[in-house]
Amino acid sequence: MNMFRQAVRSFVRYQSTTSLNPKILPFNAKETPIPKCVEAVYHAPLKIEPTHRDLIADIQLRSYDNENLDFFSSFVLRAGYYLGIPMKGPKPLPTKRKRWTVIRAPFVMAKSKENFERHTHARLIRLYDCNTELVETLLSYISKHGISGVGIKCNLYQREPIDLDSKKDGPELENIDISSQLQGLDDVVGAKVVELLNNPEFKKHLQ
Amino acid sequence: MGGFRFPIKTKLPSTYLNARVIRDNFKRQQVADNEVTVKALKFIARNTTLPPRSRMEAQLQLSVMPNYTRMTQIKNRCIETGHSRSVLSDFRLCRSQFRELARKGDLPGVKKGVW
Amino acid sequence: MITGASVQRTAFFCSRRLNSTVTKEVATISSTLYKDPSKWIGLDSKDIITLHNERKARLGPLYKPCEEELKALLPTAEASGIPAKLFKEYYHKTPEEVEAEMGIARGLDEHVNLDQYQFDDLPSQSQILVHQHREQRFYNRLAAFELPLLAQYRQEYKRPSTKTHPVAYRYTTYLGEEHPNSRKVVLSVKTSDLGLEQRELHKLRLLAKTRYDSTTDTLRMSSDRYEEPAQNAKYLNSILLELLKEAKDLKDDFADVPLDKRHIIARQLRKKKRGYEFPEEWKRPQDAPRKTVDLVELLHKQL
Amino acid sequence: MSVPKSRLLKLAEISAKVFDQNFNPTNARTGSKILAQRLKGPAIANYYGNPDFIRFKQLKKLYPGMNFVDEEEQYRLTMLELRKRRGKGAPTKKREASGDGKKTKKRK
Repeated sequence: MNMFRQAVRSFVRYQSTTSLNPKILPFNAKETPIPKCVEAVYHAPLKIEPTHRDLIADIQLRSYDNENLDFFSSFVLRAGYYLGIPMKGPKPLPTKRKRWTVIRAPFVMAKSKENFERHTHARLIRLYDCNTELVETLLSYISKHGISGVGIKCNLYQREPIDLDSKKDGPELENIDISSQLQGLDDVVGAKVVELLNNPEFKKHLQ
Repeated sequence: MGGFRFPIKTKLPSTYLNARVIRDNFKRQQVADNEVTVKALKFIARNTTLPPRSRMEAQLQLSVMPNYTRMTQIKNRCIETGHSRSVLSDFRLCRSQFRELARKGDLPGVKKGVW
Repeated sequence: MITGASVQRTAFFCSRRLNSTVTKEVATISSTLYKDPSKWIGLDSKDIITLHNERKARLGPLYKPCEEELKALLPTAEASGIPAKLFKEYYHKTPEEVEAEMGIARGLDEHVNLDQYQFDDLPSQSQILVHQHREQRFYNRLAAFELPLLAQYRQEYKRPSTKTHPVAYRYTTYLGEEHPNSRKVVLSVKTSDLGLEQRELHKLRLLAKTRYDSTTDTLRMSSDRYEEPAQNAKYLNSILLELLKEAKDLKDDFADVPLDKRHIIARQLRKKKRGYEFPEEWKRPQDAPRKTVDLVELLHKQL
Repeated sequence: MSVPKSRLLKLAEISAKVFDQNFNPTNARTGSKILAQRLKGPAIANYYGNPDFIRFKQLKKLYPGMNFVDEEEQYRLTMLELRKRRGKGAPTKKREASGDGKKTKKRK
């Protein structure tokens, strides 16, 4: 069954890197020339060469199966190309394998067991030399057309001056006060300790 | 339908239900609610810089607390069958349920392990 | 039987569900007439029907069938060819009963025909394949026609100079799911860009301890103490400012204390090493095995 | 060239102050480790998932028109039926076991 799927899949996937083979085209190429962007779909995604090579963001795509993963990472590259973001190709990160071994029988029979495993495939796409708003537009477009079974994580590197408050256009940073009363996640327990110590039973011991 | 079987009324889980699962769920809710007080009391009890009497007081309050607020009372149970032994925490399933669902293909990404 | 059904259907429509557009021309009849049906007797059937509908629409849930209305509506029933007895019967029935009787299940759309599988369609395995194929064609169409439209959002890259924007904050976003790690923000800065002179820099590096990596000359610290990344960023920034203030007052500039590099050595030890070469000085050509038989010569002689 | 310990301690103190950390040169057991631990409460509490997840009864109330089949209930009924066929069903209540036990004894 799997072999059948591979055979069909290879035919179905049009991204051949070789030049466009007229036999594939469903019509006669001479009479009706096809537009460039349509022809580009038949080839591997184009990429822009980064000039300054400052890393702006890196997108990591993870999935349990690499069919959708490869297909979607090439889609991300195409979107980035049209947005004018220089990107470095989908670098395959090491596949993480997780295994579980379980006794087959419901009772006793510990000799016969069964192994299960799950492969997490990962691809890394690096974005260079672009404004962070552009990265956000790319991310919103990708999340709008997300393919099923592929998780996306994006690290965004934002360059700021030494003193954040001096930035004029940072309204949301002003009203975020991080004064001491605002509790961090692990200050919650500290606050409870203070409250307990103020209780009468503890107070009389503390004098 | 009569009072709740435990001192504080809690919502029943939406997964498979039996007496043990309900009890475990009640304890989990109580542990989560009291976690901050337990940690605070433990900090006071363990803090050698505080006067010994207040440390004793904290230790006393800690030991007086009901045992459904203890972290050790919680047991991971299978959400399909409520079975408590050999539960895989990645899937919260016991081994037989895990095997059945894995073979059926209901667990995303889990395949027969062949290497 | 069929005629019976069709008659039922028309009676049903006539008594309960005339389309609401009819109520639009209510202006011609005086507005309060709909309230008491006894006055409707004389009017022609079209007006009676509009009044009937208006009464239903106005009263809504309070609407109750009443005798005078039945008497008024009877002539209209004969006009549209429905026997009076049948009309009376349906007049007193609520729409639900009529529907149940006629087998129209509310909520279940009629056109959903869940009939048997007559082996005239692809099995489910190939349905999945067809679905995947369809999905890929969808993405290919997007790539061919919609992606070029993204070109309008292109922007010129305004490169922030390291003089004015030396500090880099790393934010992580997980598309489509909440993740505890999305709170975390990492601040990294090249200490040489901070605009401090030598003694201050030394003190800063000392204070940073393991947060400073001398091989790449970067100060790196992170925080996920607060709920929102912006809060964490601001917190990190306040720490950085305090660190700079501390480094600037040189009352005690710790010049005698050297930089501690143990954490860098440990990190390098942990790294998996690759690309070993055989050191030159280890080579001992003199011990290399000497050639006893000169094969080429031997072959040459034999040929 | 060794550096006196006091200098290092002074440096550590300033660094702790700057980075908002506890400075504990004598390693006194203050128990601050307990404060630093992350809270596991929420993860423990929703081990069994969201309790307000829709149940079969609510489904029936939401869509009265549709008739739903509750698989678990269906399974339970079929198993009960099978057990009955094999004669393993619930035992029928014996008449004398009920209230008027005394009268039947006298009649014999």
